[in-house]
Amino acid sequence: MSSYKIPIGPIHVVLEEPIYFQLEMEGETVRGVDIRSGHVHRGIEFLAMQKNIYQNITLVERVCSLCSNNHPFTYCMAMERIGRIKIPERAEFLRVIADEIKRIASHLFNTAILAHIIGFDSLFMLVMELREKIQDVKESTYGNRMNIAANCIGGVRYDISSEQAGFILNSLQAMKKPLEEITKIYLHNGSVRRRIEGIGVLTKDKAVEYGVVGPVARGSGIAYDVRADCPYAAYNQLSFDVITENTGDIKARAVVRIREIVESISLVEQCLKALPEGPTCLDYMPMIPGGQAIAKSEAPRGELMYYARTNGSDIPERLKWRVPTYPNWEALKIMLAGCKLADVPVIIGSIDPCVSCTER
Amino acid sequence: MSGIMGYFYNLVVFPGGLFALAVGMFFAGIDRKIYARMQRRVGPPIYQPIIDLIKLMHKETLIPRTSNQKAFRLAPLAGFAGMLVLVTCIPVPGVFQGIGQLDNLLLILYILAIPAIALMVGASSSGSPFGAVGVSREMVMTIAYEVPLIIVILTIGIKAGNASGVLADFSLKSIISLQKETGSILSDITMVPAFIAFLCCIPGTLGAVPFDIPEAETEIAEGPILEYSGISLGLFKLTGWLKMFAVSALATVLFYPVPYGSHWLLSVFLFILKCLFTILISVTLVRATMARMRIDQAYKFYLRIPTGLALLSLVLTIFHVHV
Amino acid sequence: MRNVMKNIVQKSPWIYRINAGSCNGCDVEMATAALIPRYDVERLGCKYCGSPKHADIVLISGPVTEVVKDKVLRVFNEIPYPKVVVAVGICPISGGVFRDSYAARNTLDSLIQVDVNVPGCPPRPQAIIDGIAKALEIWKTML
Amino acid sequence: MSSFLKIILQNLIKGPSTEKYPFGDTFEPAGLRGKLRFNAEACIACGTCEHVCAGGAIRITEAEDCSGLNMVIWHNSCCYCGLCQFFCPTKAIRHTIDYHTAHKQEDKFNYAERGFIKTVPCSRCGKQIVPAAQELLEQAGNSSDEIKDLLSMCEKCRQKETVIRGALRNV
Amino acid sequence: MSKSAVMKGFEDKLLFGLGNGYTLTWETYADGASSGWCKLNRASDLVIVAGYIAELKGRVMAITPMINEDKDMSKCFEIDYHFFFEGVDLTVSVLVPESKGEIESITPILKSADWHEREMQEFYNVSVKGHPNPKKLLLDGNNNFDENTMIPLSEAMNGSSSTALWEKVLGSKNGGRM
Repeated sequence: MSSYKIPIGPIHVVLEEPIYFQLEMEGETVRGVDIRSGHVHRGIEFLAMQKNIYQNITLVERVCSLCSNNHPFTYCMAMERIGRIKIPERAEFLRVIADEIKRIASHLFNTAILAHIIGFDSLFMLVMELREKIQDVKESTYGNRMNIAANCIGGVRYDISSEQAGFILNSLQAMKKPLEEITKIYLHNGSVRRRIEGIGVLTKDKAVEYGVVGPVARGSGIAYDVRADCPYAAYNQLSFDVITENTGDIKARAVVRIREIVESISLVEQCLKALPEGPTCLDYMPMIPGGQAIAKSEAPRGELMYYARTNGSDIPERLKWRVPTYPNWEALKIMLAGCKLADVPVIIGSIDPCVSCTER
Repeated sequence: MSGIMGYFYNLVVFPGGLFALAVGMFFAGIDRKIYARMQRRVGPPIYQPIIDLIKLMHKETLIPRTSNQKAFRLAPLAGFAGMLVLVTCIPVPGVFQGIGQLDNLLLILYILAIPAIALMVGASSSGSPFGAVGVSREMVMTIAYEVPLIIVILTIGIKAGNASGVLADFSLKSIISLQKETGSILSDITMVPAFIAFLCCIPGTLGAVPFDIPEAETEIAEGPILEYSGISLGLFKLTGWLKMFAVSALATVLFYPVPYGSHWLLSVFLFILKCLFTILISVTLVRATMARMRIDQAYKFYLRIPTGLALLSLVLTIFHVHV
Repeated sequence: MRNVMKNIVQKSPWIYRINAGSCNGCDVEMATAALIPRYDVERLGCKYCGSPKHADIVLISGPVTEVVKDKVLRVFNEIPYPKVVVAVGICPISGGVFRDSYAARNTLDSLIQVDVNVPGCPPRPQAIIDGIAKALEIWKTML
Repeated sequence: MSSFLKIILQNLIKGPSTEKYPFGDTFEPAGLRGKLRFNAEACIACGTCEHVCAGGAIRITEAEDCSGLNMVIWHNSCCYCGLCQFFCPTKAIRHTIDYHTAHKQEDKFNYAERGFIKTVPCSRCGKQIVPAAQELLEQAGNSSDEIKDLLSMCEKCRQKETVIRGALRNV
Repeated sequence: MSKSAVMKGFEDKLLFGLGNGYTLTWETYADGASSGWCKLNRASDLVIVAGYIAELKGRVMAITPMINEDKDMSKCFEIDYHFFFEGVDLTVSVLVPESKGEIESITPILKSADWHEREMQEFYNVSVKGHPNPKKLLLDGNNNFDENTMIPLSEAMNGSSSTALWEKVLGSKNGGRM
């Protein structure tokens, strides 16, 4: 059979975002992959050096709207480290709540998209309907469905009243049963399993070699989670499990995500229970002295790292971040090798790629 | 009515042409509506296919520069014409007998392949790489579902032949008249596997999930019909709706043509009802509960389960008839 | 008769979305608005289509980055007339937070004719539905 | 397939969960960050909002006749992040829950919130100054006449006056 | 192994390998995280440090290039390598004179540096010697960009587009729509 080339993208229905793959095909089998990116390169790193530290809170939130909370969160953490600012304890908990709610939404979205890619629209809609619950929580607590704008340097910008806490708890409670149902479907439904089991395997060795992070790493049996390994905010006061699976295939990654949603729900519940009284942020506009710092957090897609350097003015000298998809991307080549054309979108979807994060 | 005028009437008004189109669109509308309801959506109105069609007629038709223009333009027409002939061949029990020798099952099976071939011709002339993948997939799919389909038809032919004293009788007329005497074929337990096999083939022929692999939206962006727009796309849609009617009508005629009403109107009503039932269980329900298969999986599936079931029926029938 | 036709036709807008370098926010919201049961634009006759050649209404999000610009234009030119363009989110409209970047030097309306703007970051699905409704009004006049 | 049949059946029985919108009501939480509203009365023209706005959606410019300041918030560049509202000392700028932002292209550049911050002459030297808003005084928790008096002056006159008052008190 | 032991062990290694060719400070934050800041006097020593990181099964988290000035106030690239091993962050910074604009690749030692080095090469025009796959990463095959994006444009930026748009907004008072 002669080989031929198939372009996927850059503007393609299956890809949420523009990215260009050139697949070298032999029949239905993929023989080679050429990834060309840069379509979402918006020069944000450059912009961050033009805008002041307050504007950057908003700017970095727009790096990617799916993990949008983690960017300002980590950025603020880096700035606070430079300024040696201790944020109020209530704010630490509120940050965790915002982060976990975002994580739930992001994981649900990826779970849904996986169903969409394998052509199971009813399941897609089932999961997306569930996601609407958490979207409503976001919208009523933070005011926006995607960019929740929870963080500021020195604390958080929102507060949770007891009614709101009740609403959040009720919504989360209502999610638990459907979530169980969905877990069962991904684990046992034959028609889903046929498309996700044993495909796109990334072994543990390869995962270590490529330095993958997040659910991709955890799906390959690496128990690395920034929240547990280098706790930040209020995570050291909360208890949760680091979910791992050992098979390293699409299913493993999907199951890791779904199980993490359950953990996240429990984290939010713990936070709301333990939420201390007090202010939510500093009562002045903080100035940041010159210095440099690194901050890390666990975004829905894995470890997110920020490096900031300031010079005492309110425009940062350098701001650099490394998003979780960045190391995961290269590992795609291992997963895609020798798979079928129909598996390509599923495998790409399974690493939960965030092109806009990667290309900035 | 008889002669040329009669044929013309059959082709354009009933049971082909307008009637088939109306019923096909109605089925498509119902299918979309029920599908939506299964997902807790309101869904489009039932008459949505008609609106879509009218809209497509108003749209500009773009023809890709790299395409083989003639083949690209003619392919949808050829598919539509083939389908039109096909629906004319299928009798409506109690109302329409079918035209002469044209009600032969084997002939129908041949014509059924025309839209698929037209689609392949159109897609491969479009010059798009997705089209090319779509074509190869469509080919595999056609081969896959034809196997059990042929066995099912053979089984029914043998059964009908037994009644009229020949080895196999593929005339739909005799199949209907057989069932009129002995009751629906489905009431014979040995034919249930064949029926299930036939139901499995329906989504394959119609290109519905889980067998919409040649047009997989999320993989190859609607593949073969990717480059079509405007009225050409409309023709493909029309062909699809006619096919929907034809396949379900075929299932009805083969497996449960009886009972039909005493009045022709009642007969038509019952007929449509049975067809609708076929579509609902074989297309709507299946596509709401399953994920798309991969082409190799679909191929294996067809060569295992429906073929196996059909063979089972065939063996049982031969055993029943000759031993 | 023509008016009747127009009224009929406007009930079948097929939607195609182009991501011109968006941060996912608007994109996800467009997908949400178009596909999920809660908003279900299919009840308005809308359908998401996979090929630009089938589209009537184009939703474009993202700040039209330099790399994606030519590709967006190419896909856009493949959409048959009549077509209506809806710019979703502030990025295609004014550049938004990315306005001064070297990688996003154009607003969408400097490249193609835009008909409806739906600012927001991202706009709610309801707002996107509003935008589609506005686009339909314009589409009707084009028929 | 079989496990999903149950869900499908449940869905059929429960009926559609689609909202009526755009023909009816929809979920509109109170905390929604919609279009910005500007209250010129409360504004003290400190410029913080303009400074923190990442989208560059806020411009405060001097009016041509020098009678005040023009405040323009362009919705088409606003990223609805809420930083201006968060940092505004008098809450003169705030989000409404109005999210109906769709508009036609003709209105693109008109689609803005405008306000006019009137300046008043300094009670001493007559230089145009932005008067202190009531909200600011309330926040400071002090609205004695003495302070109010000071607020009607420009920066320089205020300094002078304070020095004089201090001197008087010492006497 | 405890964090402090890891830090100590690494310091010993550095001292042994580089002698006095480096400075290293550790910083610990309120939440227990610790970062190391290391400056190398010679850019060529970086490969040695990368080797140590590889021995510790660490990885490259990011590489931050930036424009800076060296001791003689001449323009140079400061390249910060952010490593992560055994729960410790370490930033190793080297200076590369702008005139030279070249650095040894560490991708053969640490695979996770691959994309970062390519990106640096693309945006800052620092050529990476010995990179196994030195293709452009983000702006490949696109002629809307110049050779080295970050530098010339950051100097040439004047925000012209925003001014043009704003003139229209400010000019359209007649609409009266709020």
